Amino acid sequence: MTRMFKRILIANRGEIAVRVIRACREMGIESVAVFSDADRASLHVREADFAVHVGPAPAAESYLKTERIIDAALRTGAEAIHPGYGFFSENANFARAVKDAGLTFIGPPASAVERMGDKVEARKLMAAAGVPVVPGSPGTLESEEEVRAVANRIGYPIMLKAAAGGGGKGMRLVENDHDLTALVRSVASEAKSSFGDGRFYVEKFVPGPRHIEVQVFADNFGNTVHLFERECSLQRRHQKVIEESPSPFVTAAMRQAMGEVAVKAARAVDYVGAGTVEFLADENRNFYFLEMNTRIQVEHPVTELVTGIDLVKLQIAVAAGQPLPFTQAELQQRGWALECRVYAEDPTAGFSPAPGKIQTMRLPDGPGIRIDAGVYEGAEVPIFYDPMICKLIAWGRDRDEAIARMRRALDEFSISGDLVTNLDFHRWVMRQPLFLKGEFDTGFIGQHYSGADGRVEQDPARLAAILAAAFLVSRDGTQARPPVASSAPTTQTSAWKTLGRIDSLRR
Amino acid sequence: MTRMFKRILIANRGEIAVRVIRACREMGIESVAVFSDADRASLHVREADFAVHVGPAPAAESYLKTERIIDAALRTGAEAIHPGYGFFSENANFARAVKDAGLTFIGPPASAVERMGDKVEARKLMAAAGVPVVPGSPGTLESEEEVRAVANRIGYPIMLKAAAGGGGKGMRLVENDHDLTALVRSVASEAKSSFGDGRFYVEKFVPGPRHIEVQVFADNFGNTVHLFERECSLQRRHQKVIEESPSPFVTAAMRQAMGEVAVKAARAVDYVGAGTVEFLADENRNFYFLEMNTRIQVEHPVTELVTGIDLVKLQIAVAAGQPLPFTQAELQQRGWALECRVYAEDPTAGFSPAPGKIQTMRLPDGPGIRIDAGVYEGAEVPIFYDPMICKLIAWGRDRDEAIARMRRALDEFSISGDLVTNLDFHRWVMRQPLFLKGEFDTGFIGQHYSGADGRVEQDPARLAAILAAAFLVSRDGTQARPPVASSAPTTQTSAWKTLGRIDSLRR
Amino acid sequence: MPIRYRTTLDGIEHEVEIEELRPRLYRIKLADTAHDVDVQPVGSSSFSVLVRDRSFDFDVIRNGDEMLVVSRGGAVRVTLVDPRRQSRRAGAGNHVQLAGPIEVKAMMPGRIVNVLVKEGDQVAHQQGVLVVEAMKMENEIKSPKAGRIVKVRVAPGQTVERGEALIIIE
Amino acid sequence: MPIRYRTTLDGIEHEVEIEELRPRLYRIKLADTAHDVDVQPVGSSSFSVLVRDRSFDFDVIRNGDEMLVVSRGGAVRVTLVDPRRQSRRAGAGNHVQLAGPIEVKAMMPGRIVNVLVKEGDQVAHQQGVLVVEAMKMENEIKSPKAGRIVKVRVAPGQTVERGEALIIIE
Repeated sequence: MTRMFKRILIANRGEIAVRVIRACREMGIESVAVFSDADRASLHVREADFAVHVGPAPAAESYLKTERIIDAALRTGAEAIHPGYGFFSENANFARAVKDAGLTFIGPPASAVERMGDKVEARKLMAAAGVPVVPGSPGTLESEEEVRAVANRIGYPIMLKAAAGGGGKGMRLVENDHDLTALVRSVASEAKSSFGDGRFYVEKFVPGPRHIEVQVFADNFGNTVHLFERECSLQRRHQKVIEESPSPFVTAAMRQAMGEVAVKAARAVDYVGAGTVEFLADENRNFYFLEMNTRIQVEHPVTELVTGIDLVKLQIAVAAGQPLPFTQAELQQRGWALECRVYAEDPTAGFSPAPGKIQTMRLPDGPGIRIDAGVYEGAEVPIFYDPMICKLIAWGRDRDEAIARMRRALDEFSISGDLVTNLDFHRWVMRQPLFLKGEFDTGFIGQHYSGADGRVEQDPARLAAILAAAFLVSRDGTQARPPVASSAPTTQTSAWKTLGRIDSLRR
Repeated sequence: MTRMFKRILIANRGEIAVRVIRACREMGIESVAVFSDADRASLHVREADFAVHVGPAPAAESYLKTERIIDAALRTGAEAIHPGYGFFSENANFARAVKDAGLTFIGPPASAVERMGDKVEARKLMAAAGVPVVPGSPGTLESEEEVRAVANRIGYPIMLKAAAGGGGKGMRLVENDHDLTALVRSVASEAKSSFGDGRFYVEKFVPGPRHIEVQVFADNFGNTVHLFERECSLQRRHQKVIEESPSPFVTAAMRQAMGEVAVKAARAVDYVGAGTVEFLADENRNFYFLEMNTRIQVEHPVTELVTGIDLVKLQIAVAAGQPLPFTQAELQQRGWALECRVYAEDPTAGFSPAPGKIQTMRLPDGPGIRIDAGVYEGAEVPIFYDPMICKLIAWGRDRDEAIARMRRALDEFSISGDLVTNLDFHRWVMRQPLFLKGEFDTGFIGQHYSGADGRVEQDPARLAAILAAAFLVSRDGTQARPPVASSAPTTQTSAWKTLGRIDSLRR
Repeated sequence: MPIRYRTTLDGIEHEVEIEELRPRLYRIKLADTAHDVDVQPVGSSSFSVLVRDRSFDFDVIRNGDEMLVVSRGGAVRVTLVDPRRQSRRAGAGNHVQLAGPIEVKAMMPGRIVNVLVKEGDQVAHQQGVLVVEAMKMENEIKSPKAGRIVKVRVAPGQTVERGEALIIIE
Repeated sequence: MPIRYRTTLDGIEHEVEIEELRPRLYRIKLADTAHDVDVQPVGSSSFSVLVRDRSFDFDVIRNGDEMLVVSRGGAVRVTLVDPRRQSRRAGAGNHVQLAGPIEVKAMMPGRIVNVLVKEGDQVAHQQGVLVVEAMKMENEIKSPKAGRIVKVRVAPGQTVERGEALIIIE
């Protein structure tokens, strides 16, 4: 039996920091939180056994200060650092600095992070390892002519992608030769200005693609397994917002093929720990390597619910030198799980962030419902970071039951205060016939969501609503509040947002 | 496909009413709550689609008024009535009245309720069906001489049990012939005064028994299955307080044998719906039929978590005439689940009820945690009913993980106000070496729990505690509060209780 | 004694008469039909409401006379105006707050990516005026009213703090 | 300016000196050692407290000078007395409220199952005096102090309401 860590520092914040703290507590390991000025009262600080201040609110001056994070670990006697997702999670330099300080980085080796971090190199490497990649340029391109040559070979439409891009940035769709000149110039300049790396490459455009990923796990003894797929096609602003496992699109044969390919991809970079191999799938169920995320994903709970494996505890165990406690054959999917990411954002205003203070919050619970939250009632969703409130996860014996439970849980979920949430958006998705049939691709939200609620009230509800309003008026007096002008809206705010904000002002 | 109900009335309150409402909502069925004067603001009223007032606070004048419950169902157009547990759940007359009103009773046929309701008849019936029963009298006894004859046949110690008893009442342990006369007289008189039925019977006393039960389910088409066992030996005041599934005591062979016997028991009374066959097991893993509960049990969630089956939704589906959607062979146990019943009661004062208003409540969540609650922050736990606050349920891949998660969740759980909870008691159990080893019987709590907390604070925690106290004093002023005398404690109250109560007075 | 309100429900006006029969029980008359309604507060701005056996659970978010009433079924916008008060506020319509010069302020810290207007420009209601990057996302800021740009206080590349005035529209 | 308190921590007395260095940062001296402590309110009676990098999350339940401070690790009982105030309250010890006649009251509605004492009996502290059945459970009610039973107001079989005086002990 290997020695387990006594204390772990979590170089992150929000729900993932709380998630890792919980894993530590269940393993009898003490947790060290770090926090910026904006996070003194945050849930991860409250829940951790230790907490160290690491700087001002902007992440670049606190959560992304390598030396401060490592100093905090050394000072509190932490033996290992868990990076969560985002921040330092895919930063090879940080992983090396942690190792150089005599600590354990809970993640893959720096070399694997690095090799998967460069998208063009990763493409080459995967193609060489026999992993299917989207047809395109073998490496980066420099000139319009090179691009045109590739385009003529693979055919339009094509995608121009910045080598250092990601999250939907640094990408251009080129429909035909006519647009090529302008778009090459545009992507090259954006790549340079946004990422400081002007390189780009070309891939054939896959129409109506599904985004499907495979969870992999490897230990230090050469065991590499996959924990099946996650369906992540529901995206807004090129960011995932609802995930599920299994995918309603994946057949048993496709599942096995994707799993084998994902394991191959991980082995090709001598991977250790939790990782995710992302694929694009076309309508014919061809799938192509997109990228590998060398960290725990936001959407890991859906895999946990269908496999029964606690991925975060397993990350810690593997980092401490333990072998995987199961073989591929012992893993199985049971039932169906869905995750809704609940954000402080305004779906009726292009999903723009709308953080603020949570005045009241009633979380759902009961059968099949899990919540991974990073906030509490009375907490502030800070404006400086990703405005996630919590992840709402539902499990069912089959997809229909999982959706029914999610719908039920969303209806129970109430939150109010100086912020807007995307709960109504999730309620809308859970009632869409195409979603219920499992027929959607990455363009679904853009094509079908208009921001309108669409639900109609029954008559007694209207009466009751008037009464609730009248009760409030008669209890609190009929004084009119100050007009709205003093906080003139700067974007097209929803009524929710405006009212929420103003409501909070008078408390 | 059979026709599903459009609307169901739930003839209950608290967490089980909320649990049934959730099942209805997930099935697209409207729910009708009933409430007494004490429950107007209760969670089940808030969560239901309809709510009907049925009388004053005492259950006998509201929840137990057959005609009012049935009137409420007819008036709101409910087609079926779910009785929950307690109240009308094992009342054959109520089941008949429901049927006579043209409604469906979501539970077994009245005849099965009746045959299992009489303990002596049930014993006879089970013995005849080949179900092992504790050695004892074949039927009820009348005189001391009859008792002595049985005792001489089966040997001391013996248990005298009132035929109509239950929940630990109407039972006497007779260690030897010398005590027989007095104890026969005592149990006969208690049986008469408490249950209005002076009959009693004799069973051999099983020392250090385990209380293990098997969940069964049957449909209207002759399919009867079991969903494995629950371990319910942890009891205080002869009432279960912590349950788990599987049982750490049960071997695969014993599990199969118990399951088969339980199915046999259910078939013997032509059972339909969800039921539980309770067994006593001795240290040699002999098991004996104790009784059959002809309803859903409080502890049903542990079975749901290990089998993946939603028992309440299945009750509704079977009552609507659907067949069981699985066979015995398709059922399997996965992982381990534990349930802690969180009560408003004072463990340091003999677990006496200590209901009151919940001022603040922070519920745990995260991986493997489920909460079935009947209250919300700001709600009152009424003094008139069972003072359960919620059920905290943890799932893990194995027993160790389930316990670790339960311990973690208990540590996250905070509740304060004008009530006392048994959270500290659960925290204590989850750290007991014998419990961790699975070595306990129904006498465990009585033998090992002293009411002392036993946890020691570290030094920095003491400093921090002083500071938190000082902060509160400096913020709220140093005015001493009125002395305690005006609410003189009537039982040996814990500090928690006293402080909690007084604290609430000044708000 | 019943109180009369002029109520607007999802944009449609009604006369409503509300009478407290006894604590928490109200009689409400709407379009000549009376209903008895049981209102139970269950939190600072939460109410359990029973009407004809139907149970509703509402969070009410109030902005003066206007209220957003949120329930499981969705949200209803309700305006309640006491006619005796209304005369005093005559002319104070919904858009009064948008008359006169308005400062468009930053709702969160960010970086100005693009300024789409210049001083002197006429802009329409909801026309885009600025692009701000915040939290890795670009947000187009739209004009809250039709008017003329009288001042542009920011330039592309500049970082701004929450609440900072960006543009003034007259 | 530091404030001195006499503090009792789980029954042991200490002198403690507390100084606010700046909002939410306190210096605390206990047994001649000083510690800087960061206190952040996170709810009406909840606090996040950092001491030497350790993080604690407390709910504080206050009863005058006495506080029950509850955290993940367990509960600590803290008494804080300002010595300048203490002289005024001299003699007001912990048990003052139990002097004189005390009414033992019903904590919940129930039925009297048994009365274990009669008028004139001497009872010890914590001696059982009554058995009450409430919510299907029998509860033995114990004497809150040593004394003499001056009045028994109930008899077996009688039902009682919450708050009803059952017995008076002198």
